[in-house]
Amino acid sequence: MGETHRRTRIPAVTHASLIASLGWPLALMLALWPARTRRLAQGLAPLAPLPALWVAAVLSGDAVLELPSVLLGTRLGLDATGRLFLLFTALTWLAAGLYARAYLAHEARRSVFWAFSLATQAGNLGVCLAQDLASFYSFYALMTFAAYGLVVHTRSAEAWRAGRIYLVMAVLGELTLVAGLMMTAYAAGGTQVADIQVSTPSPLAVGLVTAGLGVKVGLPLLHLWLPLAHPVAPVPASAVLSGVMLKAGLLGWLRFLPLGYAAYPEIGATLLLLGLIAMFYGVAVGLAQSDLKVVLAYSSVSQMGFMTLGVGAGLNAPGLWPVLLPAVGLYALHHALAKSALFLGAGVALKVGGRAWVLAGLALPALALAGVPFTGGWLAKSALKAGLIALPAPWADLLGVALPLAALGTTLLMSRLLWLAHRLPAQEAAQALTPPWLAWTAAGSLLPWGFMPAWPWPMDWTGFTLAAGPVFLGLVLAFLAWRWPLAAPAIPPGDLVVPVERLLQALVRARLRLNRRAAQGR
Amino acid sequence: MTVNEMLPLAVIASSLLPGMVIFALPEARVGLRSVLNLLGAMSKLVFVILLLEGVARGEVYGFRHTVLPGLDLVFKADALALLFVTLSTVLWLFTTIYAIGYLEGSPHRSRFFGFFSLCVTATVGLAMAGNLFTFFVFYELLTLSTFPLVVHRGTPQAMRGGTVYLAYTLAGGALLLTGIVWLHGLMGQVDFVHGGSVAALGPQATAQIKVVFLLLIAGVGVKAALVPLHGWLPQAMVAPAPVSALLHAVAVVKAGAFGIVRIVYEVYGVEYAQSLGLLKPLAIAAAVTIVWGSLRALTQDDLKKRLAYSTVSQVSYIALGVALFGPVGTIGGLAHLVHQGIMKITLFFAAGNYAETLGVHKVSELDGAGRRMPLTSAAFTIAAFGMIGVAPTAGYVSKWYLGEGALAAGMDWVVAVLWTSSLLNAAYFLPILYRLWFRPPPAAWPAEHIPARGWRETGWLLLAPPLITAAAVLVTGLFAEAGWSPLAWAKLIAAREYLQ
Amino acid sequence: MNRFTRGLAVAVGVALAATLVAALLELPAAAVYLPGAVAQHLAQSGVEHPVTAVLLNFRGWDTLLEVAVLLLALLTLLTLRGSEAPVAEVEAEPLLQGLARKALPLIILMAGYLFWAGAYRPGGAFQAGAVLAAGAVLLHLAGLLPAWAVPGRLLRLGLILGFLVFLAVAAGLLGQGALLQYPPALAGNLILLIEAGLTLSLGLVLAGLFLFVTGRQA
Amino acid sequence: MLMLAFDGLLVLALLWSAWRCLASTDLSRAVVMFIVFGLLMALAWARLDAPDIALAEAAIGAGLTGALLLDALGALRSRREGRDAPRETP
Amino acid sequence: MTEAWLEPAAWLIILPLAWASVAFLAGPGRGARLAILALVAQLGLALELAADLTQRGARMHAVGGWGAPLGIDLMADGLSAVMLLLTQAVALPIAVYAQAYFAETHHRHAATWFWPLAGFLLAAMNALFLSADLFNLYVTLELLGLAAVGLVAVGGGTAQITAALRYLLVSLLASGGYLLGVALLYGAYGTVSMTTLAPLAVGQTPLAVWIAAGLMLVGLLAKTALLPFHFWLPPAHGGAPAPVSALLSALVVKASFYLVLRLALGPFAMMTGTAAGLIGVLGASAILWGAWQALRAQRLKQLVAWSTVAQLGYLFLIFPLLAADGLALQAGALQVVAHGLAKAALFAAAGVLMRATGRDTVEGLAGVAGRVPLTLFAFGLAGVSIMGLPPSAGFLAKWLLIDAALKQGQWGWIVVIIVGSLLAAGYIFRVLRQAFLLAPEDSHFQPVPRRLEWVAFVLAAASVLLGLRGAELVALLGVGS
Amino acid sequence: MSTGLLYALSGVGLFMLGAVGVIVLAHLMRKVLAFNVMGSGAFLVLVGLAQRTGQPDPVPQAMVLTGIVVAVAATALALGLARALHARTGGVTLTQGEDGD
Repeated sequence: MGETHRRTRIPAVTHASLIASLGWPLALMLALWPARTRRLAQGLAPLAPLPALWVAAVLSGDAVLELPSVLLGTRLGLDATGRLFLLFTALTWLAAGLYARAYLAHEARRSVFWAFSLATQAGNLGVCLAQDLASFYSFYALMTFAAYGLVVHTRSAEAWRAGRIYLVMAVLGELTLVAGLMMTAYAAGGTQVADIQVSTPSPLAVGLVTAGLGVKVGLPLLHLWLPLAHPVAPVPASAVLSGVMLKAGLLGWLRFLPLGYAAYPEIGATLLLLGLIAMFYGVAVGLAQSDLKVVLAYSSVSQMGFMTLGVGAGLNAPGLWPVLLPAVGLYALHHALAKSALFLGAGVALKVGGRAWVLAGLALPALALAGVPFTGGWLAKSALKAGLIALPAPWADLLGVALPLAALGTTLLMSRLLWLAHRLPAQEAAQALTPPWLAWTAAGSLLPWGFMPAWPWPMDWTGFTLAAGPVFLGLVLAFLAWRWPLAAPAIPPGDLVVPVERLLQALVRARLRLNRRAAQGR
Repeated sequence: MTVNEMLPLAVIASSLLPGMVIFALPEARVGLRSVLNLLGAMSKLVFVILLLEGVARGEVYGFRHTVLPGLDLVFKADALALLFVTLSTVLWLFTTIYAIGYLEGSPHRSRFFGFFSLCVTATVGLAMAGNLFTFFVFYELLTLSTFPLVVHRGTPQAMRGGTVYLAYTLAGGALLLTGIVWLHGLMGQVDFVHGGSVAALGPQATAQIKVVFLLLIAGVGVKAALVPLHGWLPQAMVAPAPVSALLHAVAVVKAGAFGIVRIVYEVYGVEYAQSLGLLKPLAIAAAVTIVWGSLRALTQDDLKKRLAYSTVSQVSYIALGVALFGPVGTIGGLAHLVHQGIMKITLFFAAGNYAETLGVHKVSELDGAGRRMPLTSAAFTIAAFGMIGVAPTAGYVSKWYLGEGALAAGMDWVVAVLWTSSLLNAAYFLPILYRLWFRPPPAAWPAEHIPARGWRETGWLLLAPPLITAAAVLVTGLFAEAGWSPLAWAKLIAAREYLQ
Repeated sequence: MNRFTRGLAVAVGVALAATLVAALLELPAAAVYLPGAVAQHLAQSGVEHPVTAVLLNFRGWDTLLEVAVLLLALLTLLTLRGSEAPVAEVEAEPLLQGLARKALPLIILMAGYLFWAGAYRPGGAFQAGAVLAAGAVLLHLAGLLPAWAVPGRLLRLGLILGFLVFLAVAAGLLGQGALLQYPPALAGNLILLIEAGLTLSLGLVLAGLFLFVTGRQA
Repeated sequence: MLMLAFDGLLVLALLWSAWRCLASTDLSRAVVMFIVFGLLMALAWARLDAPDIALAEAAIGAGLTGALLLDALGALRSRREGRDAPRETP
Repeated sequence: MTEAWLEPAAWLIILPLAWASVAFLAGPGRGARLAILALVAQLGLALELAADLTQRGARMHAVGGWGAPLGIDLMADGLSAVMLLLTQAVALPIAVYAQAYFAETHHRHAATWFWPLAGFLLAAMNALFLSADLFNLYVTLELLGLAAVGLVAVGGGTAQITAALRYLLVSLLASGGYLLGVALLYGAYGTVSMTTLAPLAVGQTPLAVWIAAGLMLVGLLAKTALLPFHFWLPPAHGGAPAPVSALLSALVVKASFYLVLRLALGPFAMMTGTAAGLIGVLGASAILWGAWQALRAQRLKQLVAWSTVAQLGYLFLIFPLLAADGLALQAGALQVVAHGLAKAALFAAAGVLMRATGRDTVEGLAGVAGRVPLTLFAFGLAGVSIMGLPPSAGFLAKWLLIDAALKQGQWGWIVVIIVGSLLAAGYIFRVLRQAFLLAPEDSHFQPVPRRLEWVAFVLAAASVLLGLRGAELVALLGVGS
Repeated sequence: MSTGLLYALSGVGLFMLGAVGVIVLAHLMRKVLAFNVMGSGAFLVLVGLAQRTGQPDPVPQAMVLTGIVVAVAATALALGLARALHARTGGVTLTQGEDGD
């Protein structure tokens, strides 16, 4: 299967770097087990992403490691997309790790957190490097299952519940993914990404892959776990969960859907629709929340909708993909940075209260999310829009209306966030948490500029207005809502999960009753 | 008698003879018995390695002895036989070590180890059987030698289990016998040959041949625990853990599955079976079993019973692989023969460790056991993920090939079966893992027998085997495409079955 | 045994008898005629009486085994009675005693005659032995001969002697080519030897069938 | 012809005595009838040109067997129960 | 060829007669060592005879040098050789067993005349297997019957005596029927030599001969305890001392079966079709009924005895299947041998188990697995043959039987065979299962001489391992047929 | 009809009478008597049938002699057993319904 690939002479240092980028977090994790090395490992754990960062930032473009005897023929390596994802993934993990060192300073079960976190991280980084389906899936699974430990880290009742739902959805997603991948691989006649991207799997296969990864991405209806799991995790974990791990699903789409090669209009349309729904649905339910982190989680649902639009458009119109791919990538980068900064900030706010400097620090990424001109969000949205408006008839018009409206919604949601943060009573003074957060916020605002594709948007007032207008309108609406508050309906976090859960519980109870009756009858 | 004739016999004798001596040993000769056991296991391993090397080179190993005119006892150590022989031999070694630790100080050990050796003898004999008659001989020997192990504890519960076990397996044996004699009557000696030999009977015997197929498959299906012939397996779980581990998870059920492989490939020939339309019903039966076993496993609180139902489900993957017409499915099924073995034996070792160390037999009592016994639990976790089919474990690899095989065979629905099965596997394994690792341990364990000493959470004889097999689960999965992996061997066999 | 089975047995018996009678009435003549063969070989048999010739020569093998049957019956009776001593003697009957005392020599004489005559005319070891046994029974009934206990060595020898002689002759003649293949010259003497042994032993055995059993409770 | 009539009578006598022997309600009479039957058998053998058998029948069949039967009759008549408890082999 | 005086067939009869006589002469309870010694010689003779036959074919031995029809012929062919071999092979270990068994004071009274009785019994069987003369066969049958009755009675208890008496009456009635049959045959053909008779009977079969055949066969079936004549067997075999039961169940019933087979193959070859089918049906019923009763039996030896009833049924299944291919005949011979060895082992083992537990109940066996494991193993091994599981000789027998039935398209028998095997497994495992139970608190076990255990084991192992040597047996069986 | 045949026919009758008697009669003594009658019947058939041509045949005669001895042995044995049974139980019949039935 690997024969079709270019074999290039690659220096040993490349191999070593690739292995180290994945092996180093895993080695640290194992080093946590024996009591003798535990302290050392804890100390080094925040630095676990460094080799990966080295790979992403420095290593030459054709870094490939082929291990034909591993799994179904493993190929690790970097392409442009992978490099981008690896970069923001490693960076976010680094920031979260540094933050976590302070956050967990007094935590008794530190090493447990680090263990799961390192395993998750290894999986997350591995996903970025995987160039074949089996290794991708292996890392993906490692990430998913290890993240369970992060979700339930606090051991609170909500955490168990969130963990349970997370796990159920994750397993469903993984299995569906595997089923889809089986079919895809069968159609492609190989397991390498390079094979798959130029194949035409059946719509069923594409649908399964889409849906399986959609759980991670948080597509509407598949998002149920997200608003539960992200908030209950410790703050640094939430940051990576929402910031980069959702992108692993996105990356999966980019890898295993024949984007830009074959057209799947129906699935593309469905994705576009789901993206649209997600954008507004996330906002709508998020506005009804009163927990900072839940609001952020719903915001993630909404934001992932934007990226879903991109992928949906790619499936719908393969011709647009060359434009869309960098836009989606940029959007992912931007969202990863902004969302993790917001989560880290929310953690600070929850500790120190709604102080002004905290609000200011939160406002920066919040504005970026809303797409205020000259922020990373603005760049990303502009790039995406450039691709989307080229879609065929109904979509272009629909999106032309929907995107500004979505920006308006995002603004409202962010305002809600700031308002909620503002209301937090002031507690302790500034903390060790603050420096990593602020540094990250700053870095996050700048980084997207480095990945801006060709200038996408006419630098005219119309453009600015279209970008800034919704934001402005949103701020006004937010102000009005602040002054004359409406009684918003209280929607529980996880929204639809609640009735589903009740239904399942009722079924289980009925089953148990039947069992008992059968036992008595005997 | 040439070396090539003697080597298969040596493999059989290397467990038979120690077993016979052990029977006669007084109870107190622990040391000698252990040495004999291990010596047997080691020497068997050496013989098997010699065979493996030879077969890979293309040597032919076999032996033939006439019992009645037109009825021969035939052994042949071909690639397929060696797949199973190697599995049994390696796992026998580990299980023997484990059993020595597990049964330390319990009564009737001579009897136990004697029958244990006999069981392995039966298993390797069955694996190397060169015709249906020989297969049947060892098939029944396996039944008989496992019975004393099932009832080893001598409790009424054990007796019930033993009775059910016998009722099923002997009835299965009767069906198998009928089928074999029938076929024998139709075409004389039925040797296992690549591509099968039944096709030579021609079209006028088709109806009979179909009935015979049903008889044969039902006969071996009992041991393979195909639904609805699976009822014995959960009952047989009253046996001591090493028995459940090696025999019911590996040897006995595999004997059935292996029989299906031989019958389909080397009696009927897979092309012929396909042309008669026999494979699809088999696939459906396997699929039903896969799902049903998992469903039953969901509601079991007894850990070993849950594992037993899981076995019911997992073993049918092999049958499924066989029924998927085409080399890829075959590879999946055959690889799973090995993969399921090492995964399930790990699970049973771990279950045995919980029982023996802490007195824990139920899933609901496992809370926090991971903290008390992290190594055992880690092994359990790896194997459980393997069962679910999570990459990069062995289970993933076999499921992958099965899925690909199904697609190649145009039986796309099998993917749905795999999906459902994996989901159910997750549904009954993940809660166990959750309890192991995330629940707080109780104030006291039900019956803590073995104290923890440092990192040794239990006796080292109990600890080493599951760790090694768990590592094997990872390694066989991770290095599935390596030249020495079970998968590679399965590919070799599949190539021989389909290219000749 | 219930009424039905009884009825069935009777019905089957009657039906079978009737069929058999019918079958016998229409039975054709036999294909083989053995009396001719007997007469033809009588000269080489060593005796002149054809029945004795058949009994001890032509079909001597039957007779050998038949003696064993008698011994077996005796053995079983001995087994049954175990090792208990005989119970009290039967009361002597004076009248019978007198008769017995007078009859005894006569009986022995008659037995001797029957034994001797067997070679030429009706008679032989069996009849002689039976007469001897009858004499012993008579003696017992008269109270002159006690019931027998566990046989002593001598009695055992007496009981088995005839059989052993017969067996020894049979085996000894194997060298001639077959069991009991008398050399024509010796046939008469050997048969006489066997008959002598048998007369003694059969008398004792037949008497034993009575004397080992009678008068005791078990 | 006369002999045939004699034979016929003898046969009838044989059958009759056998029947009486088996059917009579009194056991001792049955035994006596048996001895009679034995003697009649001896006659029959004589009629069949089998003097050897006739002799043997008289001595063994009627005589010895008769004595055995009579003796057994006496023993079975005595309704004494066994002295010892029945021996059982385990 | 050996000298005439070394003729093994003749010595196989003379020798047991001689040692039986000498044992009698030696006195009550004596003769064990002599018997064992002689049995070793007999086994050698039987082997010698078998080897000789395989080399040179079947042969006649004209007793007295006259030859049939005037004299009596002894005939040794493959079938007789198989039976002779089996007889000696079972008798020798059982003699060893009996010596140790009767050495116990408890059983000494039973041993008073055991050895002479056993000697006559063996002589009777050997004579029967060798005889080719119908009247001579009658004498051997009587000899065998009385010896067997005597052996049943050696136990001396009420139950044994009742059983012996019933057995005797059945046996006498049966041989009466046989004798009448012989009388009719002699009347019809003027000879009782089987070899002379066979062509005559096939050529012309008057009604009387049919009746004779019926009478003889029914008599023999009664002696073989084929259903519905089986009622005498369980008390007789179940009540006798263990070594006696072993001899009776393993060998004695086979003798009359052998005769049935001989007659069916020889003079009564005309009896096919309905008659053979009827016998087969009776055999099938015996298999099922016997096994069912064994499943329900409370006493261990009773169970084993009922098992004999069932296993004998298999022997009669061959009659409807007798065909030129010889499969059914081979099946019958193998079943005779397999069952002989296995049943002797079962009774020997049962004797040990009874002695160990002190009682003769299945229920009382709880816990013996730990005490007399070798015996239990022997019981299991013998059970393998009884159940017809591979690789035992019993399995080969059932295999051939099924094969024969399939070849002739008589499906019904197959079902019976299979169901019978499963039922057999039921009662065998009933015992094993009980033995594996934990011993109750109040149980105590007596020590058992090792020799008893080993005999049971050797017999059982022989019946299983014979399965690997079936070809030789079949080859021997083919001599002269 | 020859003498031999006549006696043979009567032998048939005696045999059946005896055989049915052995089966039907309960008392052990009677069974023994019946057995003897049966045996005599068989002997008559043997000799009578062989001699239905009128010629004496020594072969069946010798056989009958053998048979008579066997019969007396069996009779003695049966009576011995019956007496032993009587001594132990006081019964003179074979009670039904024991283990065997």
